[in-house]
Amino acid sequence: MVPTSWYLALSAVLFAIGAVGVLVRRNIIVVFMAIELMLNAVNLTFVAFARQLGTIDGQVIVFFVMTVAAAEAAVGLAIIIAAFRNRPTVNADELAVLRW
Amino acid sequence: MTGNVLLSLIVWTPLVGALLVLLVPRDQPDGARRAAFAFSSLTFVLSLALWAGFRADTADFQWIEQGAWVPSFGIQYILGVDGVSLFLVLLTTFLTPLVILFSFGDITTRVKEYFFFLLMLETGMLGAFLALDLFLFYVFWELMLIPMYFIIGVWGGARRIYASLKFLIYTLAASLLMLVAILYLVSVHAHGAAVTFDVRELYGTVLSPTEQLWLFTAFALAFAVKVPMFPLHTWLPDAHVEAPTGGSVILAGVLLKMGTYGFLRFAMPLFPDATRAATPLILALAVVGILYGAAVAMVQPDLKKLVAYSSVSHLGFVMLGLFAVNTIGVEGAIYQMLNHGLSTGALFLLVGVIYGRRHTRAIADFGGLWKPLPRYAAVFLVVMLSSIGLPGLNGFIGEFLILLGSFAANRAATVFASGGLVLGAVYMLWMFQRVIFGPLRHEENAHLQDLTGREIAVLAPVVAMIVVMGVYPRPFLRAMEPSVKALVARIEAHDGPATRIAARVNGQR
Amino acid sequence: MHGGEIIPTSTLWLIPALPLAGLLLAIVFGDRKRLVTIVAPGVVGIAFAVALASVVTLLRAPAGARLVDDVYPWIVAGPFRADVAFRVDALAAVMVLIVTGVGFLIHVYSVGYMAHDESLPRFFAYLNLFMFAMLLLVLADNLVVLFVGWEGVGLCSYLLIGFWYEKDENAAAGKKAFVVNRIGDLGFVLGLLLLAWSTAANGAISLDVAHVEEHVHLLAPQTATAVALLLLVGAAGKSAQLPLYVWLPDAMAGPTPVSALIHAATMVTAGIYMIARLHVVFLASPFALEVVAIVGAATALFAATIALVQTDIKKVLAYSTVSQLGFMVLALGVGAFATAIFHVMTHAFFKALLFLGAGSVIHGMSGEQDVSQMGGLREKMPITWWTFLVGTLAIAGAPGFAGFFSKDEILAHTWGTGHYALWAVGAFTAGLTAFYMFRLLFLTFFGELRAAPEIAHHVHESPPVMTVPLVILAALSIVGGWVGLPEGWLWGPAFGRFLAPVTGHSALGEHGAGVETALMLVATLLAAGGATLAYVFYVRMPGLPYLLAWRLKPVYELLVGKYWIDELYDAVVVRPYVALSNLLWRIVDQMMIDGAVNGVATTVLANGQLWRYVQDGNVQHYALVFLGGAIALLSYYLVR
Amino acid sequence: MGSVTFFLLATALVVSALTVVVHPNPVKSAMALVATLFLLAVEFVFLGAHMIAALQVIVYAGAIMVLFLFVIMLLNLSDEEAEARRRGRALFRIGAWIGGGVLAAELAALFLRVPFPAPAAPPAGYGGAESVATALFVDYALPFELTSILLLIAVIGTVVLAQRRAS
Repeated sequence: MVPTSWYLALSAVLFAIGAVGVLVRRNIIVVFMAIELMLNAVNLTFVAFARQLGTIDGQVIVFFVMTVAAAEAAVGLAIIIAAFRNRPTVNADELAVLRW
Repeated sequence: MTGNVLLSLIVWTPLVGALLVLLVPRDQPDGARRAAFAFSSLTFVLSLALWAGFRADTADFQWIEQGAWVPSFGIQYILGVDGVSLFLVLLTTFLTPLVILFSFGDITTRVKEYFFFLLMLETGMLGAFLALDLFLFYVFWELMLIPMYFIIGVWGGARRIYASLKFLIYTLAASLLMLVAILYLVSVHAHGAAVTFDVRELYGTVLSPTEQLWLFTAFALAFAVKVPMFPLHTWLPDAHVEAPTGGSVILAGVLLKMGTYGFLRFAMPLFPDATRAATPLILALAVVGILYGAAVAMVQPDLKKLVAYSSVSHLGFVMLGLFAVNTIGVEGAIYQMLNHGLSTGALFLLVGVIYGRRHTRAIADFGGLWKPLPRYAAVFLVVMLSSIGLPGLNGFIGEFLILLGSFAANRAATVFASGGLVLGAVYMLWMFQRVIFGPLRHEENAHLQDLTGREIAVLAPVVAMIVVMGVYPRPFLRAMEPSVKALVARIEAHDGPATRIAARVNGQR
Repeated sequence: MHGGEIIPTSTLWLIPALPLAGLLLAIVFGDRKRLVTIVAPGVVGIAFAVALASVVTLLRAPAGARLVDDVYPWIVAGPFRADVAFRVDALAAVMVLIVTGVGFLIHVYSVGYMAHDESLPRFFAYLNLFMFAMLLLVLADNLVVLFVGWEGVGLCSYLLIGFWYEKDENAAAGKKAFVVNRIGDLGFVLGLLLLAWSTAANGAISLDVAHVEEHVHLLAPQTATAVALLLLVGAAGKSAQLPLYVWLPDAMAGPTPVSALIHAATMVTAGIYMIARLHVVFLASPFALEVVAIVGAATALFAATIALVQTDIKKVLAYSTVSQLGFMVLALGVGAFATAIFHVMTHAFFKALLFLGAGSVIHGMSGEQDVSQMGGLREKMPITWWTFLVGTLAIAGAPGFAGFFSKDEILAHTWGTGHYALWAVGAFTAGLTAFYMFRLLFLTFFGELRAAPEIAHHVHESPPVMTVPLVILAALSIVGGWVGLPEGWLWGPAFGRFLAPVTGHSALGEHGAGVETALMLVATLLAAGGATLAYVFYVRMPGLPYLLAWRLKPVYELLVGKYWIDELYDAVVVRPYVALSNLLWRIVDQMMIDGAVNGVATTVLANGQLWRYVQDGNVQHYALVFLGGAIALLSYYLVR
Repeated sequence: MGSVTFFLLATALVVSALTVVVHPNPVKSAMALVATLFLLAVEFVFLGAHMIAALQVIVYAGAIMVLFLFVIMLLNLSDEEAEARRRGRALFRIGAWIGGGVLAAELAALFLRVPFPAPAAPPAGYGGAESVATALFVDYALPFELTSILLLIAVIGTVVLAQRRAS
């Protein structure tokens, strides 16, 4: 039996990889995918903890996270499309209109 | 304890009105105007009921409403009125409808937003006067800032952005210190007891002298900016000059009283030892403010600036009376707060009248207005005389009691302060001479319209109160006396000057 | 002195209330001139009648009694209490009769004098307001109420001096009067404060006249001196004494009836009345009394010298008023309080007469006030001439006339209390008074008319509504002094006996009647000398004054320039104050305080500009910072 | 599951995740993400979360990733990283990678420090459709309903954002 902490460590690594992706990639769609990766890393901890505690609650939370991820993906991609219409780029640097 | 809701009605009616005003369609500004006037008038009627039911024979808070608000932090919703706050509430509810009525013709852009902010401001002011929970007080205190910021910043004059920011930051910065002090005070009080922000219980907090001094300083800074005391006053002239007439009236009439009220209700009774320690400094600043304000007012070329600096001078008198810490001085100070609200409010209205006609506030642009505007001149005369404390009008009662009270506490300060009586007459009369007397210097002024019916409707109640309060101050003084005595007793130590004087007065000689 | 029977009454409030009602009617019916000209004098007449009735009641009561009307509690705060209460005792009785009586005559006169002025209703409104304030002042049973009247008359003076507001000088003169009065009032208020706290007793602080009189013994000697000197400052402001007299000559900018009523007969005597009312305080401080006497004598002499060379008919009378007020203050200073009030009364008669006569002259001369443009009006204005002559004789102290007895009494008391130097000053001033008054009389009514033909053509006697008051006042200027004859003459000093319960008997010393007669003779001779000199100068040898002025040029210019006191005040007080104010505003307020405030703002802003580079809008950069924060937090948990 | 299986799976997961992050071509990145999600589903199965594993494959790998691919195709994006790389972000990239490494190390260290006891054997039917459904529709009924609102808002938002404005 693999100890729960190993799963957690694995999720930590995946999470960090996702974070690095958010940081270094300029293609905003890839950034989104990195975010999905981070979400999934967290899901792994939930499921691992649920197993550790022998309860089902952690898995339910994963369900909710998936819902949120789906909604986020839909809205986020819609935003990308809308932005792309105005400025044909998905480069995060060039979409920096939020600065003052 | 919570059998009545009158105070809540008074506090929240304007806010309900504010929200309803927002619902009025944009193309019907008259509807917004009428709704705002109706709600503020309703508030005034309610506050009259409060006065009618007020018992003048007790120092306790009355009409108390108490309920939990944020129980986990001991924050409660406590409203209550005593002889100190009663008349300030009445002043607020009295002035607001008049300001709204005056603004009927004054404000033509974004009408409903203006009245929304004005009514919201009224709720904030009333709440601050009535709150007995320090946290609730702080919430209302900050709530007043926002509408005033917008009133100056949106409907103001050319430099309105500078003025409104200056106003906001000056007051906000100082009041944040007060928030910290409140939290500290509550945490000290909570040692070994339940956490509470109820000021009636906090009055009994035992603090070391050093703690008192720090906390008093924090409170005093917040209030001193509002008063405003020299040298924290420079936001006032800018704010007044840029604010629309209604904003100036409320600012001078009520908001400045927040500072002096805060001293009397919170800073002084919460930290009596520190109050006594700081008295010489405060008295000195008050006296400087009186003379300085009067001197600087004299050389102002702008009418509104002149009135603004005169406020610095007048509020100096109020501080003088408060820190006399005896019944006479404090009653005089409260009375003077009301007087200043009426007379300076009226002065701003009068400046607003000619500004509306000529779109200038420069004294040099007027002169000889008596001929085209006899009624205006007559009202101006009465208001000006009230402002310089002519006996028979309201201003005298306040100034006399303040001087009488402070004479016992600090003779030197009183003697210097009384110089303000002369200097006050100098700048007011000189201004009056240049604006109202003399030949008509500018052709444009020859055909100005005299006061309209609506303007008379606004000014007449103020002038009437100016006379009534000068001739028959008894109802006012009687109602505030027990509360003032209680507060003074709280501030005053057993060996303090007021007690010494009382002993001498009651003495056997 | 205090004590005595108190007769409660409830009619005294009517006396000030009547003019107040007149004021309200004048405001309401401002557009109906005729009604106003009936109502305004009418209410004052009724007030006179009510006052007379009250005085009759008082006379019937035993000596020392007083009528008291406690109307309502006014200011009650803590231990302090001041009621709106009125009293009529002997002192107030005299004053209230003077005020309402002379006031009524002047109201009637004004109906004629102001007939052609479009602002007549406003004039009568002010005049009624003045009567209200003045009556409040003299009837007050409480010093705070007295102060209401005190400032109220100052206000009316301000308004009436600036009545013709369209001229800048008038408005400025009004303001000057108010401000200088305020300086005096400041002293008065401080005096009252000190008095209030020093006489506090039995848990009560009160400024009731009776309370003060009862507890005046609580005053320590230095305190009494301080109170008395502060009150003297107040009196000096209101009664135009050195160094606060400067407003009164300027006050002549107002309509002439105003000069007669306010700046001669009534308001300016308020300071005298106040000192008399509070004489117990002054008696507690011999030093203060001495100061009072010196101020009075100095003012009398000082103003008389200026009056010698003035050419404006009203300015001469104004300086003469200042001088006469100095006499009254001198009387107060030597403790002859009743005598001072006696002179207040006679002065009210003859000075009102002189001013109204001057007004009649000005009216006839189409507004001309310069005596160098007048002359020879004897024939054209006979009633004015005769009455003016009576007034001049009265003020100069011609035997038998009103001024003779009162001035004589003052000088006698001055001598009698051992103030020989002050007596000399007073007697010399009496001579000067005769000189300048006769100079005025001769220049106005003798010789040839020097005015331009178109004015000369219009010169006419005034209508009866103006001349009747002149005649009545002339009669009073003759007989008014007979109530206070020297000791041993017929009924003797009846006036002093009447006032004695209030003001006390002033000691005339042990010189006896012989000395008084001798003093009287000296003063009369001096006055006669002055009059004769004036006759020589201005009728017999009209070139002589010019020669003298040329010979004594510096002295002459000093006098014409009124000792340059106004200029001195301007240079020492007014200008530095304005400059200081500007300095405070521009340097302290705008540069220092606002500079500091804006400096803080600028610092914050610069700081923000710096941090702005961090805030570059690149979300990934923010995210890296975020990551750094997360790492730091985790490190904390790891290390802990 | 033995340690060997775990490490093999873990290695595959890390490699595929790294591919998502570093591959310059977005389509390839997306495919790598699909692989990652599948591998995670396998982990879920090992952890007894059968239902969630199924959902992972259907919803994530099936629906969401298709959406991603669809958008990539729609916008016709090609490899543009090379161009971007030229603009001196090297320092930033190094920082980000170091930061990510430190974060992973710290988190892993924290987790590995905790001595979890061996979990008890799960009850029968643990992680099956029935147990998840019971939890979801009984204990978490209200949050579940709230998610529907969330999704509704997302749908509306998407429609509003993506529609072509009549200009």
